[in-house]
Amino acid sequence: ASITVREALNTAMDEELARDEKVILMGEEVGAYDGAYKISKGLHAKYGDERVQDTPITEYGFAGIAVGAAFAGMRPIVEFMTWNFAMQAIDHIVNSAGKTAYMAGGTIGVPIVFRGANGAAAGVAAQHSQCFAAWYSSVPGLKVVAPWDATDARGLLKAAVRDPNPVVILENEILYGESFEVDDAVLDKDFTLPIGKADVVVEGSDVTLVSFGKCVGYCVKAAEQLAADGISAEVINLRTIRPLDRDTILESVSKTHRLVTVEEGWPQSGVGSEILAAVVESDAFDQLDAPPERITGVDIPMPYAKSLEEMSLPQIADVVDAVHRVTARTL
Amino acid sequence: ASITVREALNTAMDEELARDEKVILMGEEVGAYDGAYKISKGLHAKYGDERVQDTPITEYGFAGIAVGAAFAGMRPIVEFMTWNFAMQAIDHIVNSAGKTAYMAGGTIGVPIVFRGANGAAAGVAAQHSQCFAAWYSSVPGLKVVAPWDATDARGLLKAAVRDPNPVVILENEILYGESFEVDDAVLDKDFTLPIGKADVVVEGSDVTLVSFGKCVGYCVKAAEQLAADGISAEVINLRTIRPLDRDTILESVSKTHRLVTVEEGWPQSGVGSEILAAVVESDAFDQLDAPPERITGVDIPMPYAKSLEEMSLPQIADVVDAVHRVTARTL
Amino acid sequence: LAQELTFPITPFKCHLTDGPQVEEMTTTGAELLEFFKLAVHYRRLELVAESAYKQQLIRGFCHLHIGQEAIPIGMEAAISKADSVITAYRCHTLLKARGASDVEILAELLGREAGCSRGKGGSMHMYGPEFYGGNGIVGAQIPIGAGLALAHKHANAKAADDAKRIAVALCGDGAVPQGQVHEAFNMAALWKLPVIFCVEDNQFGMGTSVSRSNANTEFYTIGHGVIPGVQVDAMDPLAVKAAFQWARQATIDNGPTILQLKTYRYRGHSMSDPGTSYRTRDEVKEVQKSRDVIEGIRARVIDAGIADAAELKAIEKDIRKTVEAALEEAKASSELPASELITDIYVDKESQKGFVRGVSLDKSWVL
Amino acid sequence: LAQELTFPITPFKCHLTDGPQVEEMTTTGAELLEFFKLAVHYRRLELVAESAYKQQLIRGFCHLHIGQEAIPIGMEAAISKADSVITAYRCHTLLKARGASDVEILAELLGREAGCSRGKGGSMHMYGPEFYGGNGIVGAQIPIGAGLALAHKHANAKAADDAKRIAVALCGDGAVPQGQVHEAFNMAALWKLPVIFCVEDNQFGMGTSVSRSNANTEFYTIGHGVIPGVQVDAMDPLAVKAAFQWARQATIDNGPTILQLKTYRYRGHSMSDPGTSYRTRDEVKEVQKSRDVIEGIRARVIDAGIADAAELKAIEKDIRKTVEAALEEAKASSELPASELITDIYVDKESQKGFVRGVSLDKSWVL
Ligand SMILES: Cc1ncc(C[n+]2csc(CCOP(=O)(O)OP(=O)(O)O)c2C)c(N)n1
Ligand SMILES: Cc1ncc(C[n+]2csc(CCOP(=O)(O)OP(=O)(O)O)c2C)c(N)n1
Ligand SMILES: [Mg+2]
Ligand SMILES: [Mg+2]
Repeated sequence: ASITVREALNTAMDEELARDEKVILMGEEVGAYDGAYKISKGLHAKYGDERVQDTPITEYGFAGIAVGAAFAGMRPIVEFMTWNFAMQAIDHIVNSAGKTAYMAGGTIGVPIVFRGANGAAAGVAAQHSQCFAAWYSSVPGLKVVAPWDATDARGLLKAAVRDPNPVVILENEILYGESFEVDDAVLDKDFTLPIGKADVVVEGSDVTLVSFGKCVGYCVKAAEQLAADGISAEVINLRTIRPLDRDTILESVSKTHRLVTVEEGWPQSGVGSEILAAVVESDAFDQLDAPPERITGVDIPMPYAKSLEEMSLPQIADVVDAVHRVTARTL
Repeated sequence: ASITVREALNTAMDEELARDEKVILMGEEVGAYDGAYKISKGLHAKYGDERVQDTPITEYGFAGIAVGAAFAGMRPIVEFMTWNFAMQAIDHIVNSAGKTAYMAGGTIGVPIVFRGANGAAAGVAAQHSQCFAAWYSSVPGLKVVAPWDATDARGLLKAAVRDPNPVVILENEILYGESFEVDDAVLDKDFTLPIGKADVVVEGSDVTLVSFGKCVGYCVKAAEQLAADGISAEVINLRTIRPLDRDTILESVSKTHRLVTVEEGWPQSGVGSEILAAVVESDAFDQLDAPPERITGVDIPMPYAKSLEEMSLPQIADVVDAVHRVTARTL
Repeated sequence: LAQELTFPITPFKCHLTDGPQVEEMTTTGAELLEFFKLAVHYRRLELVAESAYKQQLIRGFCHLHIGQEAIPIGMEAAISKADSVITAYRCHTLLKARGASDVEILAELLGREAGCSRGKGGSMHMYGPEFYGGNGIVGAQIPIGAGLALAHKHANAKAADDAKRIAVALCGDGAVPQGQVHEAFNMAALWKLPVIFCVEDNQFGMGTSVSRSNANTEFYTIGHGVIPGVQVDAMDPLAVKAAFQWARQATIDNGPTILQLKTYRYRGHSMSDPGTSYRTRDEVKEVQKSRDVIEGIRARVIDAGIADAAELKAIEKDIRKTVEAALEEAKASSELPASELITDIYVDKESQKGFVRGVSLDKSWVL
Repeated sequence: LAQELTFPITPFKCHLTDGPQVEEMTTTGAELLEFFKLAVHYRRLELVAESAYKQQLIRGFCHLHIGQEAIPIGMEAAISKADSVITAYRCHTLLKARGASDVEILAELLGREAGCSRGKGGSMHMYGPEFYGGNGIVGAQIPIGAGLALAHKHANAKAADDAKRIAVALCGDGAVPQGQVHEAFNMAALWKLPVIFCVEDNQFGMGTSVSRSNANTEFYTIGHGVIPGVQVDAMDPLAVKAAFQWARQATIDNGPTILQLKTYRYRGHSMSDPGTSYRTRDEVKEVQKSRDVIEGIRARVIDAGIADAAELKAIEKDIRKTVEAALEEAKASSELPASELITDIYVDKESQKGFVRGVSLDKSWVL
């Protein structure tokens, strides 16, 4: 079957709401309006106010309320219209959700999911285009996932809802409408993906491309183009950014001897920084035949104008070029 | 002369308040109480309510108010009692202060300083012990500095107040009471340090230690111990984390061929990650004779108990051990 | 045109104040005609933006102010150009009212060099004369506005009475519950900041009606029991003017005031929202029929014999031409060159020097 | 002891409610004596913590509740153990009142295994039976408390009347202006959450007196014109009890209520604050002399002939021994082993498997 990421997220929430009455969905416009991006379409009609709760535009407050509900055993899914607005709520995500199990010596669990669109959409300028992957994935106590395709979206969201720990889901607005083929197994109401495991989307031998979310699609396309040039690229879809699947990355790099990371977020201390650092710090350092490269968003606030916006974000050609650079030389 | 970091910060603010009446200081307890950590001691008595403004415990609101005042040409210094509480205000720091010059096509400047204690103090547990260096330094539009000694504290704070852009100053509570020798020039009322330039605190030839804030002191001590073992360590005090002084780091690594970074913050996508990534991506990759290493805080929320807390944070011995590892091997 | 005219205005509701004690407003034919032109112009600007958006000349979010024109008109008739104004993303006509040109606004929407933010900000991030945005984070402009007032308070202390300045900070009904709005209320009250907090109460925040997001919808009473507030019929520019005249002085004398500006949004929240799922088409039509700003002034103008229907039509036609010409001019403005991608990260030349990382190390800049 | 006794209580001030319409409270000798024991115990616990701190057995921040004991006493006399409570960092006696042992609290302060958070949370992060912290971020516990109430509201819908539960969320006077507190007020009111918002109004937030941080210091009126509120003499446990009895029912019936609990902090804000720069020593002494909780009950007990001064002294001595013994027991509790450094990051065993990075890659764990 072929479903959109939107349908994947929608059915995942629908099934989890049906499965466990402790699951509730909260957020701005998630109810009567069916979601700003229609991810929760039909859920309010089906489950009512008690289970699908529209909130005022008060991210800090409702994130805190959701944490409290989770303390008391509910399993809230908090939708942020976009992650940009979650900066208002970041204290609760980090300090109340992420750190409580540890501070309480394990006596309190916080089974909560924070989800919403992350990173750049199109033409929405600087305040609405930030990628928060590196920030949240730096926080111990949180789990952080970033689905790319419909399989990821269903599997990771359902796993997140069932996880007894706080999970941050970084979605991508531009992917919501994109369709992906899915196996029948993916449509099973108990389908989940393991949080913490990366997925090798394309196997290859000459270079390792590591990415998450929308950029995985770029990597897959780049791999196709590179194949035409006789370069075999392995594409790793991280799926989870915390805990990071080091084994899969290190194994791949030990095989391909070359590494390029791809993300839309800012470069400094980004996800790519971590992957490069983790690789060169490990035994894989000796396996590298060329300096690894990061492909990232340009180090600027996002401009509005279309031409500038395009230049601000990595394109498939940037990935291809980087691979050409790292494969050009042999030690 | 010898002065404490507290005195350095205090005199820097005093002089800048005296120099320019557009400079104001705002924050919780900065006025009548002389500052929670007494950094603003005597300033309220000297400059009064209009210039040294106590605020309610509403970080988000007063950060926003300070940004507005900066839009209108004032030069506010915002003291956060600690940076942990600034998570409530992070949206204004990033979205209102950091991005406005760009969004406005350069028509609006935001001459503002956000400062306060960052990272772990002693025995204050998880919510009060987070290092925000990597987060803020990932944001284009901000400048981020982290003073170590009294010279840094005076020079960077005074430079920040005079900078027409938003500057984040990450101080360290444990350093406030520490005394450092300073040159006479440092006490000049117009002494500033250039934002964006790192300082080579110790010259060496066998390994490059890169650090900022309190850990610079550890590196200096480690270098002393290592010297006894015949290892010559170069210690770089970053001083500025954005914009990062790449040249100084890359030059040093090209000379020493070995790299260890040291910070108290969490490892994943930390400042060390960025430095490792920046080095291995560059030509310096070929100069490395051993895998570079990061020394960081342990990847956990900060525990309260003393024994655990100590294990959570890098110690001088960890730096020494890392240097021994990276210098043990020759390619 | 110099003729004096008096109109009754909808009574104000007041909290912790007697408010603007007026039941009618006296105006002149000239002012009324000017209001008509402004209302028509503000609306046309948005209609032109709307159609440019539909032609895909404008991208992303685009929030129109159509229906709410009485607010910039009445406000600007009462405050000084030296006062500072800040609002949310629904900012085009407020900026126009501050004095920006049509071209600056439309070129910004088109992402061109002639734009007020040189194409870098777009619909939500416009700046201009004593106009500080255009802010995309619901509520964030309210403390910033209080901060503008803090700066004015410092200067006012040494200024002559007629040189004193205030700030106006506007937000929507959906922004009122935002915590930082309340934090700003408290500090503004404590410090007696010269700021008018305005709620453009257009009944909805995206798809949520005001009473589903606010336990107390009488926003003029929301100031913590200490800030005086007035509720205003903000479909009538004369009422809005009276309210701001009173509020401006009150805020200079006593610190913050709140104005609840009752208005209505005709269009959807942004261009992707048809605006029909959470209200009926009839509701919109009813407001347009009975309370529309332009029609309200038109009737007054014609009734008073200041101009006739045909003259007003001619004015409308003229304005339409003006704005459409501005769109053409905006279209003719060039796109920013690639080199501009990395300017304005910092505001000064000195800070712009150095390394700026591109999508790869290879594509980075050293300036 | 079974003797019924009636005492006048300070009149409540009420907002949007008639409040607890009582001018006197009837109690028994037994209850009064119990209150005495509790007050003495709560205070002794803090005094022991204070001296342990001075001996450097306790580190970092340590916020004592001395002076404010009537609050946990009166509250627990009125609410159910099934109700949920959350407060800020000034949490020791509130947790004790919920049912934790002295050892659990003192061992936590000492960072030992027997601590309620196993030494990982310390003074500010204590948890226990239906007690959810201990939160170090001023104001953050208020929405969390509303969230506890949201969970209860779901369950209450299907529960018998006497099984309905509520949440109590306490904060200080300094926390009231926090934006998220107001966000929580609004949502709690909109959704009729069964939560009592309590302001422990001890006159200061660190060094700032209540009127320097709050434009409106009548906190019982701060609920946005929609939440009923009552001001309570919170130096009298009987008044506190009456207030919570009323509030508990009101909140089950109608949603949130606010209690302004007028109290006083005897010590500095935390251990490093002498607490004398922003108030006079005389001010503190005056409160201790005229309004002290323990002395107030002592006088009532003696006046009513329930016990004499010597008997009360004996009780105090006993309690002192008990708490000091608890401190010794806490000291005897072991420190957490190094292996515990990386447990509890996640709450389940499965998630605790895998790689945890240490200070270096070398020192990392693979579980
Ligand atoms: C903090 C934050 N949360 C959510 C949004 C998304 N959002 C943009 S506008 C809006 C509705 C605001 O309604 P209102 O304040 O009434 O203003 P109006 O659009 O009616 O002018 C929402 C939810 C945002 N921009 N910022
Ligand atoms: C968000 C935040 N800002 C600042 C602080 C530092 N701080 C801790 S307690 C306190 C004063 C709080 O006073 P109040 O709410 O009256 O409570 P009390 O200490 O009197 O019980 C401050 C400023 C903090 N912990 N959290
Ligand atoms: Mg609205
Ligand atoms: Mg207090």
